[in-house]
Amino acid sequence: MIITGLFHKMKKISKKDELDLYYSILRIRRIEEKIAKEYINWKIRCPVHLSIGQEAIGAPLKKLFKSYKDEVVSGHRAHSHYLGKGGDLKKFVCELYGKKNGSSGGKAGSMHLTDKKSGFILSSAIVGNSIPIGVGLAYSKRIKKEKGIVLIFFGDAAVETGVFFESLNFAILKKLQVIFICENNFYSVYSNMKYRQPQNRKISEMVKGIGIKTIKSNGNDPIKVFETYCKAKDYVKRFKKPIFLEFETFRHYEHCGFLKDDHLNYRKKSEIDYWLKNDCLRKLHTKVNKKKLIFFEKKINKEIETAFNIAKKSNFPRNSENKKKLYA
Amino acid sequence: MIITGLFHKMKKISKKDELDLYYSILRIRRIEEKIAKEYINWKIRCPVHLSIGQEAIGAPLKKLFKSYKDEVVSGHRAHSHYLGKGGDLKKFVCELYGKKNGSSGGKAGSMHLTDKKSGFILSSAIVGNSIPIGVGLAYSKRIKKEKGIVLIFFGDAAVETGVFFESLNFAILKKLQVIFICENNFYSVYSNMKYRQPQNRKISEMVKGIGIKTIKSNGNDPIKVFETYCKAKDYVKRFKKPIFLEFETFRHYEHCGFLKDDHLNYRKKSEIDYWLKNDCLRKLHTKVNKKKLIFFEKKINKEIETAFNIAKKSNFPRNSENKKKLYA
Amino acid sequence: MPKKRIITFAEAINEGLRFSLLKNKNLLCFGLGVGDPKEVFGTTKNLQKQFGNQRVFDIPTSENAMTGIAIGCAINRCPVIMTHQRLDFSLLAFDQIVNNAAKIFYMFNGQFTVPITLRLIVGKGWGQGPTHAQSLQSLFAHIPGLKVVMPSNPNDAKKMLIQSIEDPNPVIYIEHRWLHDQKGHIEKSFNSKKIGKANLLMKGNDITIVSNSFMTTEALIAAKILRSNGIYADLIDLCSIKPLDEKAILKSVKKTRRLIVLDDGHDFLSIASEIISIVTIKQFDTLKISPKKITMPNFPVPTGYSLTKNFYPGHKDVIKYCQNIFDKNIKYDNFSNKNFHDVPHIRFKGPF
Amino acid sequence: MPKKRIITFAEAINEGLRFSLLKNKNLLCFGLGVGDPKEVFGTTKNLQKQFGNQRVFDIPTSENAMTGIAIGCAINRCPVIMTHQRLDFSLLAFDQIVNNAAKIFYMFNGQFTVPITLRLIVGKGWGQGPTHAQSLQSLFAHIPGLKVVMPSNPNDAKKMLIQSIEDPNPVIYIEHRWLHDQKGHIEKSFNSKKIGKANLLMKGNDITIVSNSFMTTEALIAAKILRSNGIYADLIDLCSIKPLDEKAILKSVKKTRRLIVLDDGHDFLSIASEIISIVTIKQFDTLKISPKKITMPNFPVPTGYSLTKNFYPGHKDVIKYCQNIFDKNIKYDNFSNKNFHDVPHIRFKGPF
Ligand SMILES: Cc1ncc(C[n+]2csc(CCOP(=O)(O)OP(=O)(O)O)c2C)c(N)n1
Ligand SMILES: Cc1ncc(C[n+]2csc(CCOP(=O)(O)OP(=O)(O)O)c2C)c(N)n1
Ligand SMILES: [Mg+2]
Ligand SMILES: [Mg+2]
Repeated sequence: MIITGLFHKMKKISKKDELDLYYSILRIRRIEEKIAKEYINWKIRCPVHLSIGQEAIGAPLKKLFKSYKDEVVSGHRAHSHYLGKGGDLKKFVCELYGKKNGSSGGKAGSMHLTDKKSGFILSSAIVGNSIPIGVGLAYSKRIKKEKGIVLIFFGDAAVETGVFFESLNFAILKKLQVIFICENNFYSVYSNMKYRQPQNRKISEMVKGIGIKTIKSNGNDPIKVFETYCKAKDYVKRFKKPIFLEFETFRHYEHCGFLKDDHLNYRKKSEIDYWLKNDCLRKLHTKVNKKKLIFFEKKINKEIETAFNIAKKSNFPRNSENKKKLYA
Repeated sequence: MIITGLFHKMKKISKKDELDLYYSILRIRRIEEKIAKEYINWKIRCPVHLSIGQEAIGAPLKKLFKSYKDEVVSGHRAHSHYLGKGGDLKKFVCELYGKKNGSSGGKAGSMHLTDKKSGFILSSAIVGNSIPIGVGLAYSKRIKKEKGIVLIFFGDAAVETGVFFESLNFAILKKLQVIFICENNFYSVYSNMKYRQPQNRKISEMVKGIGIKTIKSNGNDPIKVFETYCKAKDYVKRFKKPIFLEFETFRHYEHCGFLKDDHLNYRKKSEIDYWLKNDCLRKLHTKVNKKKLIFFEKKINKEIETAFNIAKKSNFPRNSENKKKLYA
Repeated sequence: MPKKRIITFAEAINEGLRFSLLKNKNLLCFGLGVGDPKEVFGTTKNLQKQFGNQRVFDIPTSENAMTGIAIGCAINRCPVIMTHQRLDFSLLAFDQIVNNAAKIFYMFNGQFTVPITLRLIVGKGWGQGPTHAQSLQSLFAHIPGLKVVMPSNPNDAKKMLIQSIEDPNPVIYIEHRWLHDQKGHIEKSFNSKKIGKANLLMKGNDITIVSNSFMTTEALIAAKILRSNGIYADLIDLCSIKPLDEKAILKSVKKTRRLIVLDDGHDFLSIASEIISIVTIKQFDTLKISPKKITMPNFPVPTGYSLTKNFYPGHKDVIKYCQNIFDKNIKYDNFSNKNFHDVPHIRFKGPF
Repeated sequence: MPKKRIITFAEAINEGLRFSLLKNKNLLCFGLGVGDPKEVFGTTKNLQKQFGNQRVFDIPTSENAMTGIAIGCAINRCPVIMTHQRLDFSLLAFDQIVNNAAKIFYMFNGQFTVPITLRLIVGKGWGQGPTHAQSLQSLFAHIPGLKVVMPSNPNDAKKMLIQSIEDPNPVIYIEHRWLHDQKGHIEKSFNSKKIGKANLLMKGNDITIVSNSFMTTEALIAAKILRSNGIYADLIDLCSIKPLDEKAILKSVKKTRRLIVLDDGHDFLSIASEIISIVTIKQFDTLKISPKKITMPNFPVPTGYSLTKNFYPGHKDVIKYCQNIFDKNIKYDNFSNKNFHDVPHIRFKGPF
């Protein structure tokens, strides 16, 4: 971690919180796996960017940023942020299936999620383009004297977009209460960072130079992620300034879709092995006892089955809906 | 200066070079003043962004980057770069007057200059948008194994544009032979940096964090500017990498136009006084003896009068030219 | 009761902004120059002073992000009015405008509204040249989810600005630099009708003239000349080009059976083309002769003085066409511009 | 002599790229995915291997700068072919495309040429949704200085790609994702004519059908159905929409006196509108009945399966119109799509 000493003494994470955290990670994992499993039936007819491997970053959101006034925006790989923030599972699955009761009535799909009630505001399919929206949300909160922090999620490729820098500049200039979160999984589709960013680029250090506090952390270590968020939240509230977090992590599945694609050899075997060995769920068995785990799995399974069953059974929106709600 | 030791020992600037340098600065100053003086006749009917106060930065270009293979691109305030690089004066003045024998036959005006023969490739009226063009020129040089360095000029506001970061990222990634030059005059139109960029922003330090060597220098000290370019050129050629220069400087006239605008009080009196006292021509009398100076002024005056007379007498392009050369 | 006031177009915008900022405490107003000494040609005069620099402020040269930030504010019910001193700069924000602003309401099935108004100022003359004088309304009007308005006089400028700001959808408010100094009567109060109704400025049975923004100035000159020559035109000022008041156009053409459309966008895919295609498709039989477009050439706007001469279309083109179709010699000498062609009036000086 | 070969549209693009990269040692080819394992749906297959990663390479997600970089290369005589896997991403580069690429040749009075080709891939189906399925050819075609081509078959794809690359002007090369797998004959060699000529794909005296890109697939189906029902159409495949082959259209309409235009751009300000206005203005008298547009609705493309059903226009709309105007019952059951409506063929699977 780059910064120390700046923060209040943190309490150690409680046992209860730790269990909840693992529950949340496991839940997202199982939901994503279910999507992957169902995809082959070709009923989920929209692109999906699964979060498998990166769940630890989305998982603690609901616990730490409970209020719907703490708002989240994200990009194409948003499932874990949506679910972690407490976004409605049924609406989510229905949306993937293009059903009437999906979060946007089937109009938006996996790449454009929303659940305002939970504080998950929106995600976007264009790399980088929800970043300024998050900054705007934070600015509007100041104007309206609303409580809450805005969390903006994006990948390592978004750091190459001009709009990222422009947005960051404004957030720092206006001292907005924003947590920028870069999920650095080192790849943009099949392209390693070295083809896209200067040699030896350390994203968090580069960003620090722009004039914002940064913390880099292991995005696959649930406890570290949790603590990093705690520090970030504390920092933003105390100093009334934005902060930037970089979480290093790894995606298990293909960039877009429901399969693994390691046979394409765009990632080294040693790299894959390293990250799989450091999967965020690797300590699950030591942290959660067997009985509890069985209980978790059951509970999660039931929730998932219910949601998918509803989604499958739900009606499609009439196709005349496609010409409705263009203007307010 | 941020970097030292990285460069070859520099020879001190020779007396001859110093004289040439002052000549070049004085020449640009007088040309700009002439434009200001003539503008009131309302015959120069296009926006002009005068370089008065900032000439030291454009002045040494021809001496140090003599070859037309050393290429320059710039922005809206490009007169000093164009003239300093050796851009044709007559064509320039004719272009301001919208005449047929202007550098672009009157189609482009002050904001879009070009003189390929001198290596001044082009300037653009949209803040930031010639930066990637310069980077592209450098990339094409690599492909064609052409000699030369590309110099990209822009102001402190361009540092707020996304395209600046995107371009910088690519230039660093591909190790292109580019000198990025930020003329920091602290203002974008009437807006001080503090309204646009984070408090205490040091542009060169921020840029350094992105992964490029930077040098910050006094843009009003002709010798320092000269030496900085020498170092930069040496660095780029030796390490085959881009470099970033920040020159602090000050504009004397209004942002766009031919008048002074200090009555508008957007700049502090102390600030103005400081910079005027540190004008790049302040040492002119100590560096150039009286006789020489009179000779300089005469020579420059003659050149200017000739150019303006030609421009005034030259024909306008036929207005049917406006529908020519849309496609090659 | 005070009489109708006469103010300039720029003052009308200023009044519209002040009115809206007073009315909605969450409304924001930002853009390059908004708080500077020139205050966007006077249109944002004293607003920062009155409403503070949290609501009215100058921005970094970051058109794309600032548009996204406006959208972020807007979906949280802080409407935004953002200014570009030249329309040309808005091209940097096309991703935000097209992929976000225009689509968020539809895409999320009505869960967010995006009340932003983008003021785009169209430059003309005094060497504005290829990148400072574009009139690209067609680009915006093609995009579902955007509204596009183009007022032609002070009263409409104020009324439509207020309407745009109060509209829950993203509105592109295109304002022509040459209108800023034009003076006109202004109503005392506005019943803030919805965007989308055209104004019938003159009435006649002989021909329908459709126009917008600064072209309406030209159309008015033309229509008056025509009238003094015994040719009576319906002059429809569109006000809004998206939504388009098709009804008003169709109704008029049904009556006059002749149609001219003026638009200062490039000819190919201009609003004029669209209107002509609409009329042709919807009521082919009402047209007596082939309709006419008067538009900008399919060329960038050159910079030089001589080159801009006869480059812009105007009232003369209307007259010429009418001369032809009515087979009549029309006198119009006294209306032609005796000053420099590259300024709106004699007091106008460069450089901007 | 080998017979005419049959290859896919994607393979044709790959051949065109390879041919061009071989011919001009300074030609560059870059874009997201260009060098990755999927190689832009196979269109850049093996190019990086063959030509090295200095000439063929993947880029950072910096669409705006990379377009400017392409322009910088191009003005120094390194032509560039840049790819966007979705047209939608090119909106980020609108400043560079409109303010630089389109204007540099004109603005600097012919001193620089800008030989860049932007390949924009239009998505459709499988939930591509509002931001991954836009067909915005109108935006580009409105801009003077750009050329815009939209091939409809493998042979044209290859020929026009080579033409585009060799053209000294910026060319927007729009390629429809659903054409990638279509197969077709391919000529052995091309006399590289200039961009701008339309193809007359079928001949007939009854009606003129104009279309482009994937809509030509639909138009062909329709024209064949019509023929089997005794209605004979001239089918004009535009190939290039800017410049537009007005002559071919006007000539055909003179003969058939009826006109349908297909375009998958949003209806308002579509290419179809422009063509109809051109025909109306230039030869009003040749039209027997009001012409017809078949275009995308003025709505974003929704994501969900049911919502895209009947959203896209197609051959049925042509038939319906003809049924009406020729007052004839037309059978076309066997041509309708029995598979899922959101994929081009049964082997096509998501997610991209
Ligand atoms: C502006 C833009 N360019 C390209 C794409 C295509 N695209 C979709 S996801 C993606 C990779 C993004 O990588 P990263 O930000 O690292 O996120 P990750 O997929 O690794 O989670 C790209 C290039 C896009 N959606 N938007
Ligand atoms: C994209 C864009 N936005 C706004 C403008 C209007 N504009 C012209 S010059 C300028 C200020 C630029 O300031 P800086 O880069 O510091 O250069 P300086 O004028 O100080 O030399 C602005 C905002 C523009 N030309 N382009
Ligand atoms: Mg990534
Ligand atoms: Mg400045």
